[in-house]
Amino acid sequence: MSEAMLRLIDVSRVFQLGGGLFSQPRLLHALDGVSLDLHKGEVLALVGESGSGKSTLSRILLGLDKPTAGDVLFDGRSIRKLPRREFTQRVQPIFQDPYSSLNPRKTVRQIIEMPLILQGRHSRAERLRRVRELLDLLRMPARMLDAYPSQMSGGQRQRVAIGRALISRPEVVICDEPTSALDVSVQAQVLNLLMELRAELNLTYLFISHDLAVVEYIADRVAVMQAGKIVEIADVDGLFSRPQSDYTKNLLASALVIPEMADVEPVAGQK
Amino acid sequence: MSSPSLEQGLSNQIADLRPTPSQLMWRRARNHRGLAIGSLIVFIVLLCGLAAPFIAPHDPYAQDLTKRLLPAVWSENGTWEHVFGTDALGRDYLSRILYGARISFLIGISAALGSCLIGAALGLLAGYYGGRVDSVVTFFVSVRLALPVVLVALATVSLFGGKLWIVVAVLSLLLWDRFAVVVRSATMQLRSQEFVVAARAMGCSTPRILLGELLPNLVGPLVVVGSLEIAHAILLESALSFLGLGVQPPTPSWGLMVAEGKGMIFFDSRLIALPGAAIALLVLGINLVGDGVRDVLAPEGKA
Amino acid sequence: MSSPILSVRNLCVTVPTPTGPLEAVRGIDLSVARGETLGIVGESGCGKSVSSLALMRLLPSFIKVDADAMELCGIELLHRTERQMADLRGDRIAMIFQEPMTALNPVLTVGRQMTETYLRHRRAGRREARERAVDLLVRVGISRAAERMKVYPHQLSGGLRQRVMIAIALLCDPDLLIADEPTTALDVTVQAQILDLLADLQRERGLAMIFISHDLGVVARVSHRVQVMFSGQTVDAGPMRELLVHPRHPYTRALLSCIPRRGQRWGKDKLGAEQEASA
Amino acid sequence: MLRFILSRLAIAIMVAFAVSGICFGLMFLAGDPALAIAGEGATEADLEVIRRRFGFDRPIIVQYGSWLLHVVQGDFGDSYYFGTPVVSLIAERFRATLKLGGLAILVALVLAVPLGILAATSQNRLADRIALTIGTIGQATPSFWLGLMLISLFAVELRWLPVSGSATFAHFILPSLVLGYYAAPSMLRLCRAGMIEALRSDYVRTARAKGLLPVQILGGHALRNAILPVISVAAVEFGFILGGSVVVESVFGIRGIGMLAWESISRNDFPTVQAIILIYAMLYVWLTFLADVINAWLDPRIRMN
Amino acid sequence: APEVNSLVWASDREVTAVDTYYDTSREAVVLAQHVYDGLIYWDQEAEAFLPLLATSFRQVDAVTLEFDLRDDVVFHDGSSFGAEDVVYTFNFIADEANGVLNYGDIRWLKSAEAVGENTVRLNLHEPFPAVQSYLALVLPVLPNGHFDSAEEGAGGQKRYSSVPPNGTGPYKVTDFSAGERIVMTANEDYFGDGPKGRPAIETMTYRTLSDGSTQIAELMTGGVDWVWGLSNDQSDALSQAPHLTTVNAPTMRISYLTFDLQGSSGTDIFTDRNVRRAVGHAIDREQIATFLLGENSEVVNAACHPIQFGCTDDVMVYDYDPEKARSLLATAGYPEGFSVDIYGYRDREVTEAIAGDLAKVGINTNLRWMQYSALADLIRQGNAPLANMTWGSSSIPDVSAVTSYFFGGGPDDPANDEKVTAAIRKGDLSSDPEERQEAYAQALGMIAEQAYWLPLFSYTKNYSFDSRLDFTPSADELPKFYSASWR
Ligand SMILES: Nc1ncnc2c1ncn2[C@@H]1O[C@H](COP(=O)(O)OP(=O)(O)OP(=O)(O)O)[C@@H](O)[C@H]1O
Ligand SMILES: Nc1ncnc2c1ncn2[C@@H]1O[C@H](COP(=O)(O)OP(=O)(O)OP(=O)(O)O)[C@@H](O)[C@H]1O
Ligand SMILES: [Mg+2]
Ligand SMILES: [Mg+2]
Repeated sequence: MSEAMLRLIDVSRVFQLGGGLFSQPRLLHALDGVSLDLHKGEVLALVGESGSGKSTLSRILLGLDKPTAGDVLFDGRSIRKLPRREFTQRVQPIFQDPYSSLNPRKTVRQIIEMPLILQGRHSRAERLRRVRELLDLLRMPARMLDAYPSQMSGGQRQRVAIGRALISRPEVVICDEPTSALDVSVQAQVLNLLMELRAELNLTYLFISHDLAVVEYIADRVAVMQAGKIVEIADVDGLFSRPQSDYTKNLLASALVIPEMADVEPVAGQK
Repeated sequence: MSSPSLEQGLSNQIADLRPTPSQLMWRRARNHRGLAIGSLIVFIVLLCGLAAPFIAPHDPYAQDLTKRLLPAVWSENGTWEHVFGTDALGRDYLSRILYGARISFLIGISAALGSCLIGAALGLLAGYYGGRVDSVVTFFVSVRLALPVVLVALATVSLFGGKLWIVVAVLSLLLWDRFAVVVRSATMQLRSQEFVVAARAMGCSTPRILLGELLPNLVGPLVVVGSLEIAHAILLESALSFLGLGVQPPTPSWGLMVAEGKGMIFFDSRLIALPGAAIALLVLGINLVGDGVRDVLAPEGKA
Repeated sequence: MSSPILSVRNLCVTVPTPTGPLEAVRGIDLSVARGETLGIVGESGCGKSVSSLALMRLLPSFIKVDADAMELCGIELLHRTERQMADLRGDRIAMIFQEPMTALNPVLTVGRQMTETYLRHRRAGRREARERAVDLLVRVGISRAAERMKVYPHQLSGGLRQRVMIAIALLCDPDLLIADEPTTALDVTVQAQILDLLADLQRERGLAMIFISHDLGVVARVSHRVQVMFSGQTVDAGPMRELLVHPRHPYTRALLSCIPRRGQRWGKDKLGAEQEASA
Repeated sequence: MLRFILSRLAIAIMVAFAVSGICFGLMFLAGDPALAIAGEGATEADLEVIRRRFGFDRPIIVQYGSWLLHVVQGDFGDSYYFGTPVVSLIAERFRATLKLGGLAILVALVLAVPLGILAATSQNRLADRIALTIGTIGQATPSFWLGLMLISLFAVELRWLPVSGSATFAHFILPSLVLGYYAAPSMLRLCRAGMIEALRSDYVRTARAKGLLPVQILGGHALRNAILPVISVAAVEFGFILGGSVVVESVFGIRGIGMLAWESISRNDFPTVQAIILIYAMLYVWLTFLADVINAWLDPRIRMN
Repeated sequence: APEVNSLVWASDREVTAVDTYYDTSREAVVLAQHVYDGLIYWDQEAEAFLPLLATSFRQVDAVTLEFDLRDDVVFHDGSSFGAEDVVYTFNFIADEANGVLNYGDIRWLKSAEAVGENTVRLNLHEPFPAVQSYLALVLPVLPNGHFDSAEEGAGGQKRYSSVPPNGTGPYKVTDFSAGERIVMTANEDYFGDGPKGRPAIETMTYRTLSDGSTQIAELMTGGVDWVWGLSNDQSDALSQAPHLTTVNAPTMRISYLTFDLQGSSGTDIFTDRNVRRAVGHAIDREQIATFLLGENSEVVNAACHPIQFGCTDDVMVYDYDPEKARSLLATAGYPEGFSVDIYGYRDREVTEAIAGDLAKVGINTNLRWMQYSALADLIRQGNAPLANMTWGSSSIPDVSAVTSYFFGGGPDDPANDEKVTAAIRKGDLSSDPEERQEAYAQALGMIAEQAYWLPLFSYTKNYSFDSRLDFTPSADELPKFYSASWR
C-alpha cells in the first residue's frame, strides 16, 4: 500500500444557496480543505453523519462535480487534464439507492453493457459474452438478462449496479452507501460479494457509509468526516480501539450494535 | 406474482421473475373501462377518416345548388341518397362529416406533435440543466401562458390566412407550454435520480443522457399530455373555425361546418348538431384514452 | 407479569391483488402485558406494518383482516364499527409511525394537532387540553414547549417531530402503544435519544408497547420479548436474551449472522455464514 | 417576502415587455391599418391623410417606442375604429367580462369542489365515475356549441332566459354556465387528485390513528391541504376564462372585452388589440402572483420561508 | 300594434359615431339619415332629387352650385339652422387636415360660402356631375362649430368622432353606448312638410348583435323587431313564422371577380383574355343568383349596377357554357386546367359556389379568406390572382361610383387601359347626361369585351321584421324608419 491511486489535495467545495435577483447567496462549505489519499488495493471507508459532505466528496472524485479549490490527482495526474473516457473507464461508481440507480426503462443487459458501448471497442457478441460472464460472477441467473429493474429485488438491483461498475474492469470503485437501503441479510450478501470481487479483480474501494459496524467489517482504513472536514483518519483497528477525536467517540457511543451473544443483557428491563 | 416477501432476503436468488412492466401495463389496460370506451371511439372515428374515400357515398366537395339543404333520412322528406341530408351548397353532409374526421385528426395530431417537439425540447433542457437555462425556459413559459391563446390564435390566423398548415403552425406555437412544464418537472425528478448521475459518471455524453436515458422515461407523460393536447387542438381549431378564422372552406372541417350551419340553428339544427356532436365525441374519446393511459402508466399509489 | 393487555390469536391479513389474494400475514399470535415491550423484527415486507395496522383497524377496507381473537383489555376489536374503533384509537390504543416528516399535517400547528386529539377523547375545555399538551411536550423533552405549540411541523427537526408524535400518542394515556419503526428515518445519534426516551416513558407509565423494526440492534435496546417474523408468520419468539443466545429457528440464526458485530472482520469471520448454510 | 414581491414584479415587467413586443410585431405584419380605418372605397390620397394623421409613416421601431412610452404612462392611444381612448373603451367593456368571468369561476368552483371531494371519498365507485364523466364531457364539449344548444333550448324553446345581451343578471346565467362548465373539469380533477393524495397521506393516517372522526379528518386535515392547489389554479383559471371568453361572448352577444378583442382583430384596430392582449398578460401575471400569495398565506411551509 | 310605440332594430355592426364623416359603415349612414338632414333628398321611387334643407338649388356654372335654405329649421339643441351651418360643415370636411373618413367622396369639393342670409354656394375643384347624389346621401349638415368641443386625443389629433350628435333630422339621439345600443326619440319639432315627413314611431333603438343567429333568436323572441342581412335560407325559414314578415329587396351592391391582369401575383394565367373569358363561361351565375342570393338578384353583365345612371346591359355576355370554357382554356394552353388561389371576404357560400363551378372545368381553386382591408391591399398591390369582391357604390345611383372608381386609372384600376380611362374621364367631366351615358357605355363595352372584370350578379338584402310594422325596404339599402309605423 504505497502508491496513491486517487489523491485529494486541499479540496474545498462551496455551494451558493438561494440568491435571486435581489439577494445575496448564502455560502455553504460542503467540503473545507480536505486532503485524502486512496492507496492502490485498499478499502478506505468514509464515515460521518448526514450532511457532513461524504457524497459531495465522492461526486468530486468521480469528476461529477468540480472542486471550488484544490485538485484531485488520479495516478499522479490531475483529473482535469485526464481524458474523460480514460478516467471513467478506470474509476466507476456504485450508488446508494438500488431503486433509482437503474434506468427503469432498460433491461439488465442494456444497463450493464452501457460502459462497453461508450468505449465503442466491442462487438455486439463480445459485449453479450462479457455481460453473461459478469452475471455469473455476480451469481445471478442468465435469465435475468432481459429483466427490467422493476422485476427485481433490491439486492438483485444492487448486483446489477455493481455489474455495471465492474464491466469495464475499473481500478477504483467509489461506493456511496451501497448497502444502506438494503435489508441486513441482503447487505451481508452484497458486502461479501464486494469483498470477493475485490480480491478477484484487484480493486480499490472508497467505501462511504454511516454504519460503523459495516465499516469495521470491510475497511482497511477509516476516515471520519464532520462538517466538511476530515477529523480523524486511522487504521480500522486503531480507530475503533483508540478513537482520537470527540466526534468519533460520540459516533461510536451511539452506534447500535448487537451485543455479543455471551454478554447479552436485557437492556430495556434494567434501565 | 409470488409472495413478495419471499423474493427478498434469503430466497433472493431463486425468486421467480415478476411480470415485466409492459405485462403489468397490459393487465391494467385490459381492465380499464374508460380506456376501452375511449379507444373504441377514437378507433371508429379514425377508421371513418381513413376509409372516407371508400365509404363516403359522395364527393364531399361536389356541390349541386339544386339539391340544397335536403333533410336527413330520419326527417319527413329524407332519402337514403343523402343520409345526413345536404348543406347549403348541396354537398352530401355525411360525406363531409366522414372527411371531416381526417381534418380533425390531421390538425390535432400535427399540432400536438409540433408543440410536443417544442415543449419537450425546452422542458428537457430546462429540467436537465436547471439554473439559467431553466430561468429562460420558465420565462418563455410565463410569456406563453400570459398570452391569451384564443386571441393570439385569432389574430395570427387572421393575418396569415386560414391555410391548414398555418392553423397547425399557430396551434403548435401556442400549445407547447404543458409539454414543457410536464417534461421539465419530470426531467428534474429524473435528473436527481441516481441512474442519471451514474450515466454521467460512466462518461455518457449529454445528448446520450437526454435522449437515451431520460427520454424513454418521459414517454408516459408525453403520451398523456399529447393526447390531451390533441383534444385541445381539435377544440381550439373548431373554435377558430367557428369564429371564421380557422381553416378555410370548402375544407370539410367540423368546426367550420358548425359555423356554416350556425345561421340555421333554429331551423335546421342537424347542420350544427351533427358536426358539433362529432367534435364532442372525438374529443371525449381522446380524453378518455388520455386519462386511461395515465391510469395505466401511473397506477394510483405508486408511480 | 399480569394478564395481557393485548391478546391476538391467529391474525390473518389477505390483500387482494390482480394476480390473486396475497396472504400478507398468516396466523400470528401476539400478546403484550402491562409494562412490557414486545419487539417485532423481520425483513422488509414480512408483514410487520400490516399486522400493526390491522390491530388499529387502519387498513383500507379492501384488505381482509381475520383472527380467532383480537382483544384489547377484554374489548373485542375485530368486529367493532368504524365509529366505535375511532373512540378507541388515540385513547386506549395509540400508534407512532416511521416517517416523522410526513406523519404530521403540514398546514396545522403542533398545538392544534395535539389539542384536537385530547378534545376528541376527553370532556375538556381548550385550556385544559392546551395545558395537557404542553405538559406532555415537556415530558418528551421538548424545551420551550409553550412556544413550540404555535409552531408548524416543518419548523421542527426530525427528532423533535418524532417527539411530538410520541407526545400525541401519549396524550390520553393509552393502554397500548404501537411504534412502527419510529427511528428508521433518523440519524444514529438522534435515534439513540428517541429509543431511550421511549424506554423511559414506557417504564414510567407502565404501558404496554409493541415496537417494530427491521433492525435487531434497535429492538434489542428497548424490548423485553421479541418475535421474529418471516413471510407473514412468526418463526421465533421469546425473551430478548434467550433469543440472542439460543436462536431456535434457522431463520433467526441466519438473521443474526448477517448483522455485523464489533470486531467482526472480512476474512476472519464471514458475515452471514449461517445464511449461506441455510440457503 | 419583500424580495419575493420584488422579483415577481421584475418578472412581471419582463413578461409584459415580451408580450408587448410580440403583439406589436404581430400587428405590424397585418395589412395596412390605414385601409382598415378608411374602410371600403378609400383612395390612395385618403390613405396618405390617415397615415400621416396616425403616424404610420414613421419607422416601426419609432412607433413601438412611442407606443411603449405612452403605455407606461397608462395611455394606450386611441382606437382607430372608435376614435376614443382605448383605456376608456376597455374600462367600459371590462365590467361585463369581469362579471361573466366571476360568475363562471363561481360556477366552476361550486361544481368542481364538492364533486371533487365526493369523487375522492368514493374513489372508483359510482359517484366517482359520475363526477369524472361530468368532467370529461365538460372538457369535450365545444363551448360555442353548448352555448348555441342552450340558447335554442332555454331562450328560444322555453323562453325562460334572454337570448343575448348583458343588461340583467339573467343574461349572464347561460354564458357563465357554459364558461364555468368548461373551466370546471380541470379544477375537479385537481381537487379530486389533491383529496385522494391527502386521504392517502401519512398525516391523515395519523389523524385516523388519533381517533378523529371522518368529518374532522375530511374538513380539518385533508381539505386544508387538497384545496391549496385548487385555489391557486382557480386564480389562474380565472385569467384563462377571461382570455377565452371570446367565443362565449360572441355567442351570447355580451359586449365584453373578448368580443371587443375579436372585433378589433377583424378590423385591424391595432391599439385596442395590443392593449387587450397586454392587459390580459398583466392580469395573468398578477393573478398568478395573487395565487402564489394566497398559497403562501394558506401554506405555512411557504409562508415561513 | 305593440303597447309602446317603439322599434328595436339590430345589425352586426358596431357603430362608433352617428356621423357619416367619422363612421362610414352602412349602419352609421342609416342612423345619420334619421338624425341629420342633407341639403337635398333622393327619392328612390320617383328617381328624383327633392329639396330637403335646401328649398331649391341651381347650377351657377360648371363648378358652382347655389342653394336656398329653409328658414324654419332648428337643431336638436334648439339653435336655429342657417347658412353659417352649411358653410361650416362643408368647409370643415373640405379641409384635408380634419381627416374625414369619406374624404374620397368629396375630393371635388373646394369650399362653401354664404351669399345671403339663406343662400349658400358650393365651389367645386372641377365639374362633377354626380354631386347631387353625394349631397343627398352622405353629406349631412352639422351645426356651426359642431366639432369645436372635440377633445384632444392621443398624438394631438382631435377626437371628432366622440362629439355628441346634434342634427336637424327627425330623430334625436338620447342614449349612446358605443358598440352596444343607440337610442333615439322622435324629434317633436321636425318639419313635417319635407320629403322625410314626420316620424310615426316614438322611440327607435339600434342594437349591435354581431352574431346572425343571435339576431334571429332575438327576433323570434321579440327582443328586436327588425333585422336585415339574413341569408336566403334563414329568410325562407323565418317566413314560416306567422308574426314575421320577410322581404327580399334588391340593393346597389354587385359581386364581381377581379383578376391579376398584370401577372404580378406570381402567375400570369389571367393576363390571357381567353382564360378570363373561360372563367366567365364556367360560372353558372344564374343558378348562384337564384339559389344563394334570392329572387330579386339578377345577373349583371356590365361593370356597374343596372339601376345606376350610365349603366347599360348592352355588352358582351358570358353565358354559362362549360364546354366553351374548356375549349377556351385549351386554346390558352391549359387543356387540363390549372390551380390558383381565389380570395374572398364577404359571402363564403357564394365564393365557395364559384369555386365549385370553376372546379368543374378544371380550374382548381384554393380558397383564401381575408379581412376586407387586408384583401383590398393585396389586390391593389396586384398580389391576388383571382378575387371575388363586392362593391356597394355607397348607394350612389351613378356609375361614377363604381366604373369610374375602378377603371378611371386610379390606384384600384386593375387594367389601366388608356382607351377605357379616356372614355370614363369623358363621362365623368361632362355635364350632358346623354353624352355621359354614351361615354360610359363605350367604356363598359370595352371592359366586358376584354373581360377585365367578371361582373357576377347584384346582391339582394333580406329583411325580416314584425308583421305589424309598416315598412318598405328600398333599393339603396338605407331603411327609412322615419316613414315606418306600427299598424
Ligand atoms: N448541489 C448542492 N447544492 C447545494 N447544497 C448542496 C448540494 N449538494 C450538497 N449540498 C449540501 O452539502 C452538504 C453535504 O452534503 P452531502 O450530500 O455531501 O452529505 P452526506 O455526508 O453525503 O450526507 P448523507 O449521509 O445524508 O448522504 C449538505 O449540507 C448538503 O445540503
Ligand atoms: N395496500 C396494500 N396493497 C397491496 N399489498 C400490500 C398493501 N399493504 C401491504 N401489502 C403487502 O403486504 C406485505 C407486508 O407488508 P408490510 O408493510 O407489513 O411489511 P413490513 O414488514 O412493514 O416491511 P417494512 O420493513 O419495509 O416496513 C408486503 O408484501 C406488501 O407488499
Ligand atoms: Mg450522501
Ligand atoms: Mg413497515
